Amino acid sequence: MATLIHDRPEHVRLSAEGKPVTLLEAIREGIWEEMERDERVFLLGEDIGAYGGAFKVTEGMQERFGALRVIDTPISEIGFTGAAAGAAHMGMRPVVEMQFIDFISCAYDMITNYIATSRYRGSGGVPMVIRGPSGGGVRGGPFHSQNPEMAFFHTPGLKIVYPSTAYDAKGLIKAAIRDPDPVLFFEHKWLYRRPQLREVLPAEDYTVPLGEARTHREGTDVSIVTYAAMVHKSQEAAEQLQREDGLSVEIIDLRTLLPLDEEAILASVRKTNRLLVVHEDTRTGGIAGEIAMRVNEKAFEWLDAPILRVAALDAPIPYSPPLEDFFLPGVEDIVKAVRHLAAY
Amino acid sequence: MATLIHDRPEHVRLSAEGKPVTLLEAIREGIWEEMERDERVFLLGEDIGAYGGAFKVTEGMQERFGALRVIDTPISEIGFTGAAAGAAHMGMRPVVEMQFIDFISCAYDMITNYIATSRYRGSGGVPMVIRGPSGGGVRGGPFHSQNPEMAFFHTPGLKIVYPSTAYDAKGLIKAAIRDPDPVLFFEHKWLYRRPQLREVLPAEDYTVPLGEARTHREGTDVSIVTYAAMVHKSQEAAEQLQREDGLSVEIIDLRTLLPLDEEAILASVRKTNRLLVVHEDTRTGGIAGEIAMRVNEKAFEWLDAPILRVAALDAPIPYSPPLEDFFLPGVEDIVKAVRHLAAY
Amino acid sequence: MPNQTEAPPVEIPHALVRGDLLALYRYIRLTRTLEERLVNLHRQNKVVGGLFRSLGQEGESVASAFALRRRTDGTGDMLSPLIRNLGSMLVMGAEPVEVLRQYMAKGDSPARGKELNIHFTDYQRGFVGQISPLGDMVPVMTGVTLTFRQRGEERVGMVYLGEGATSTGAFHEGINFAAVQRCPLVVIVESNGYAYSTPTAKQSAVKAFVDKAPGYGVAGEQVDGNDVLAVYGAARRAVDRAREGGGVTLIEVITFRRLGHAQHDNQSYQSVEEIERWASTNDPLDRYVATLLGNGWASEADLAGLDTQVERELDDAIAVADASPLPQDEDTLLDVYADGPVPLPWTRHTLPDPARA
Amino acid sequence: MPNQTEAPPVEIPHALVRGDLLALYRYIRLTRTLEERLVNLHRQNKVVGGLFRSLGQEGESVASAFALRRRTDGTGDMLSPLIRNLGSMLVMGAEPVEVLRQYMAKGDSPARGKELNIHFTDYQRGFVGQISPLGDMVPVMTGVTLTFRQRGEERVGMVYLGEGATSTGAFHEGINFAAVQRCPLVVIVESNGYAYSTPTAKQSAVKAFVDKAPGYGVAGEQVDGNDVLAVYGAARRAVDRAREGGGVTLIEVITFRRLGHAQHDNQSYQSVEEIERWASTNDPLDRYVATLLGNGWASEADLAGLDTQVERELDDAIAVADASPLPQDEDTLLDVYADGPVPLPWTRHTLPDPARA
Ligand SMILES: Cc1ncc(C[n+]2csc(CCOP(=O)(O)OP(=O)(O)O)c2C)c(N)n1
Ligand SMILES: Cc1ncc(C[n+]2csc(CCOP(=O)(O)OP(=O)(O)O)c2C)c(N)n1
Ligand SMILES: [Mg+2]
Ligand SMILES: [Mg+2]
Repeated sequence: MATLIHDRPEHVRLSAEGKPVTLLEAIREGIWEEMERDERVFLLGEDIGAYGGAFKVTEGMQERFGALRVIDTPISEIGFTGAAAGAAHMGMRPVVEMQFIDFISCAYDMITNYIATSRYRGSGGVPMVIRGPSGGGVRGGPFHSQNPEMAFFHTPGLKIVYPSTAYDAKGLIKAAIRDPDPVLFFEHKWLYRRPQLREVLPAEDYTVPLGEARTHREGTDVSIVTYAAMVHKSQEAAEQLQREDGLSVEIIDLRTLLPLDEEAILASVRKTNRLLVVHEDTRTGGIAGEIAMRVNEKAFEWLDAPILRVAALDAPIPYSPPLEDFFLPGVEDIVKAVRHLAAY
Repeated sequence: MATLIHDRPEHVRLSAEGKPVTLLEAIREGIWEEMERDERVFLLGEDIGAYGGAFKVTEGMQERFGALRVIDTPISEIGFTGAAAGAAHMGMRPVVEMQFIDFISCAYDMITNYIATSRYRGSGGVPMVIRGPSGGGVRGGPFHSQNPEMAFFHTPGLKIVYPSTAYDAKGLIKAAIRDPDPVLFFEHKWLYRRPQLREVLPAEDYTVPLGEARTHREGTDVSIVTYAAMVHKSQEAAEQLQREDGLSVEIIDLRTLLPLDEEAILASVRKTNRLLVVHEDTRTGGIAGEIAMRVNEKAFEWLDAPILRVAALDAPIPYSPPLEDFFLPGVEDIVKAVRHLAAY
Repeated sequence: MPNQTEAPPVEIPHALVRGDLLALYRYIRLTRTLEERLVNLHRQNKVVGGLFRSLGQEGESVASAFALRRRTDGTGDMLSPLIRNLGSMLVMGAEPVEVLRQYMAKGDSPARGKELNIHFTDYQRGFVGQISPLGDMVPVMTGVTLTFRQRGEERVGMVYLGEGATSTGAFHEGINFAAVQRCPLVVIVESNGYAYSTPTAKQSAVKAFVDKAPGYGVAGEQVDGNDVLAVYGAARRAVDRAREGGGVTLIEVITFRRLGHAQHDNQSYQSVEEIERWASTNDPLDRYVATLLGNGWASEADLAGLDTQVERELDDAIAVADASPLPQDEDTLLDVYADGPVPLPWTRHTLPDPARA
Repeated sequence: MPNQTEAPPVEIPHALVRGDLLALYRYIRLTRTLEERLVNLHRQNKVVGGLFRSLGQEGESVASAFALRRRTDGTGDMLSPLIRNLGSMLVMGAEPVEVLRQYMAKGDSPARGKELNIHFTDYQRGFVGQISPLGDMVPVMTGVTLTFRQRGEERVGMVYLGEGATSTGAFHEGINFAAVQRCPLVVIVESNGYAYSTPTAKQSAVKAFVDKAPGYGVAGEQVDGNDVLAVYGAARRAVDRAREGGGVTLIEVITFRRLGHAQHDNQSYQSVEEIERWASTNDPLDRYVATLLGNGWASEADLAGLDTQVERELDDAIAVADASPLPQDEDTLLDVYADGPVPLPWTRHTLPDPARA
């Protein structure tokens, strides 16, 4: 990869210069580097050009790569998602931005019926990425706070990625862009600019493979399987539990939800014999169910306690701070659940 | 209910005259009776008028109830689903037909974002039904065979119904039309006209309450929780297992998927201590997961074996007979899984 | 501009009376001032989340809604606003205190803290709260007005959307279905130059959005959106047509969004001159004031009196809204279904023992 | 009609040559006869699932595709057909044996038994297989042609849809985006009187579907769909415009669906007279034959020779397709992802012991 670092504007050469980056900056660098590396990569979305996107992820890209590689679209989630698929058929590598991931619902048919099935139908793989800001905790109300993973988790043919750290976010967005199949890439907006998540990333090109979970924290008493913002709430809970109860909590960050890294989950369960799944998404029909099923199928004998979960309430995500705080799973919920499991 | 039976055309007074009906006829009668009972009930969909719908469910209705109560729509799933919501706001009770349930995906945003959240947002409940032919086994290929339940199972505010018998189908469609909240009503097309399912229904008005499972077959050794077409495959398996292995299999027909009748599932598990979930829908992210999670949360101590599942493969539903047959869960899969559980 | 002392009285157009003219003025002023007050509250961190302005568009918003039959008993016309139609909501009877409570995420706000800003509904007064996915309200209003037809009610619906939202499938499917059913629906397309940062030329290749009307077989009209009375006239014609069974009208309102998409938007994509030009020569309020005074339909004192009234009303409303309580935690569980609250997760109970229950 | 022995030769329009005229004839005949053969196979239960006919529409389907630049190496134009565009597929080089294998659900069919009828793709020959949800192919072809622009390739795309499918949001979003990006795309709207059972008047209030073109700022043309050469001319103009950078054209093709939506449809909603009238006075093949013979561009013997060729070709193709194998069970697991097959469920293994593994 013959990258000319000095050609890059300042805001996309932080890692190259050894400076720490936020999760948002990591994603921006990842996309930029892939645009440099592979001229087939191009971007589609609302206000991503001169404006740089609602969250400025694509800032500076149109200026650098031109209006045919960074395309401001009409307000047409079906239209530009479908167009990305068509371009992918022709050998391109489109990356689509949903201004808020909530609007991915408008393209639901195109994604699940057209894109996800293309390879199976004999129309070839559709290497494309659909990405956008997701998640709650920012007072965005019911349509700027959603976690849409389970709307797509059930669709064979798709991959789903949801990173929790800057390192993973960069490595995974790059891997997603290079992947031969369609990838949904969710970016938790509560993590985007969190100063606590800033980290110095490798100056060189790297990817993080899709489909592999990561042990965020080693532990021996109880396993927490989680992802995205809840990794950090789980970490907070784990520290409190260590401090107050002397409990050793292991945290598995799924990173990729589909395909699910079953082996990583099973390995942790076989070690701790107690499993808590934590997700920010609503409870009924959340990913905890699939995980519980897999563990039942393959590691039932290792369980010393029921599989439990901490998740958001079964409601639309409300706007007002007391309601949203009550709606979202909190550190206290995790602490309580782990204590219960440890004592079981 | 002052119904004038003799005013009805022959094909919708079968039950009133004590004749057996198919599942399709039961649904047709249910809708017809609700149209008679409540003038707020009206129908929207493609080709449902003079033509009577692709499967003839609404046959004769436009002639009887007029073109303002049985509306042929343009090919606009977003349009007519949204219009139904608007009409419901004004006090109507719309029943929307998807020509094939697969096309419900086009209205995904309208259903999950607008309709499901309306009550929560303070815009009032949206009493409406979205119904249509679903399910595989008829060589319909990837877009005329889907089971879309899990696309909506995760959306608080919706109810989901999926009947397996003529009695339930009629009672549930009537309950769904009367329900104050939006109900998705799936009609398995492989069951529509199955002669084996013909039954004589009560001549009088009756409903089957939403949210209540039904014990399809009593048993003591292993519980099968299932719904829709798989109820009948499970029954076949249960009979074989009784015959060949002397096993007593209990079958719980969920009937309503959302809200899930947790109590019925738990009661059966507490009785048999062994649980198999069978669904025609694809495996990963299927409803088995949620059921496993609920049982873990509330009846873990009663389990003598892992919770297992039999489901379709993780692929789009293929068209060619050998592929579709391999894709769908079969009686043999159920038999094998139950034997495994019984021997555990 | 004033001082035409003895000229013969100029006739008021569109069968409006002087009281209407002053009411229009008051609503426009109320809209603008309420938004300015919201900016202050936003600075004080009392507004929760984003803040959306309609500066420069208040005239069309107010004047179009003013053409509707307004009732408070659920028998009048119905309207569905978009984010920049605070003015239309006020015309339909939304109270400033309600808007303030919404923006401040209060528990006694119309949406009880569950939804934000002007996303709220009152079927009695005749407005349906929008959701964020653009275009969705068009099919919904198609259904509302379809029911007016089904019941033979002489009521009309009006739905707003930005020119950007005409690109959505929902708009297309909704207006087409309404056209086929000859629903009494007025669709107002607010052509304000931008969709967020996207200029109209990147949104559509159409010469004018009114050209979409023949493509649906509906009536179309284009109007200068910053001419209050012209907008009223166009809306009135469309509302009358709808009420008389003439079906759908698409009105393209030409206006300009002088502030950012939302409070955080720095408008880097607009030229300062363009904004300045619209502000100095084509502000709907300035133009309307000039019309009122120039035609002798109102005096400066009349307007000043209304301004003072508005300021006072808002002072009071802000005090009340500020004192309103936030919602209670467990309200989160209510109104998902009619049947009752959704379950509290076990980790919020005092005695968690779910698996041995 | 024939027998004009010594008249001066009539000039062939649109710069076509005699070989083209015969090729067009052959494709139309091949389409019609292949569909008739499929009906027989359907009666013999050799066709699996539904069967869709284009009787009366073969002319427009063939003639429009004929205007494209056809290659077999992936450098030509691209087309996305709908269910009634078997003719277009054949023009692009789809083989009857492929179509037959598809309809017979064979393992060596282009979609390997996973998808049905003419839902199949070949990027080398230049066609993209449709999916059932109507309208979706418009955005997809917008993307295909966007890439032609991105790469500076002088290639053109053509996408078909019925007048019914113009009601979909996907159509609207796709054509609008293509219009803004001036993609080299030709959109063919087949106005054939019905969408399944729904007459056009219940589908849209528009006077003519070509009136939608100005609403997107694109070129529009309406053409008699049963006049083969007129359709070719219109398509050719649009294709040339697209290739020269003139952007999108919407062509409305006026035709009629003389058979049911699919084989099971009894056409109760159409009048027998209407169908009869189109059949007897406005069949595209009859009209084309009359033109060929009348202008002396072909002799009856020419056409009979082609007919025989078609029959023979189809005899062979049917024999081959019939002998083709069905797919293998475990093919079900392939091609969900590039990474490899999806897992076999444990109940299909010989030794199931998942929980103690
Ligand atoms: C379906 C959908 N996609 C994207 C958005 C994000 N979004 C919010 S407002 C906006 C621009 C709206 O522009 P326009 O319709 O012209 O209205 P204006 O703000 O100019 O009044 C966008 C893209 C959305 N709300 N809904
Ligand atoms: C989104 C969607 N809704 C419904 C259908 C079911 N359907 C299949 S064909 C058809 C009618 C199509 O009519 P038209 O577009 O006019 O094409 P034609 O059959 O007349 O060529 C319908 C409603 C579908 N395929 N896709
Ligand atoms: Mg705008
Ligand atoms: Mg048609």
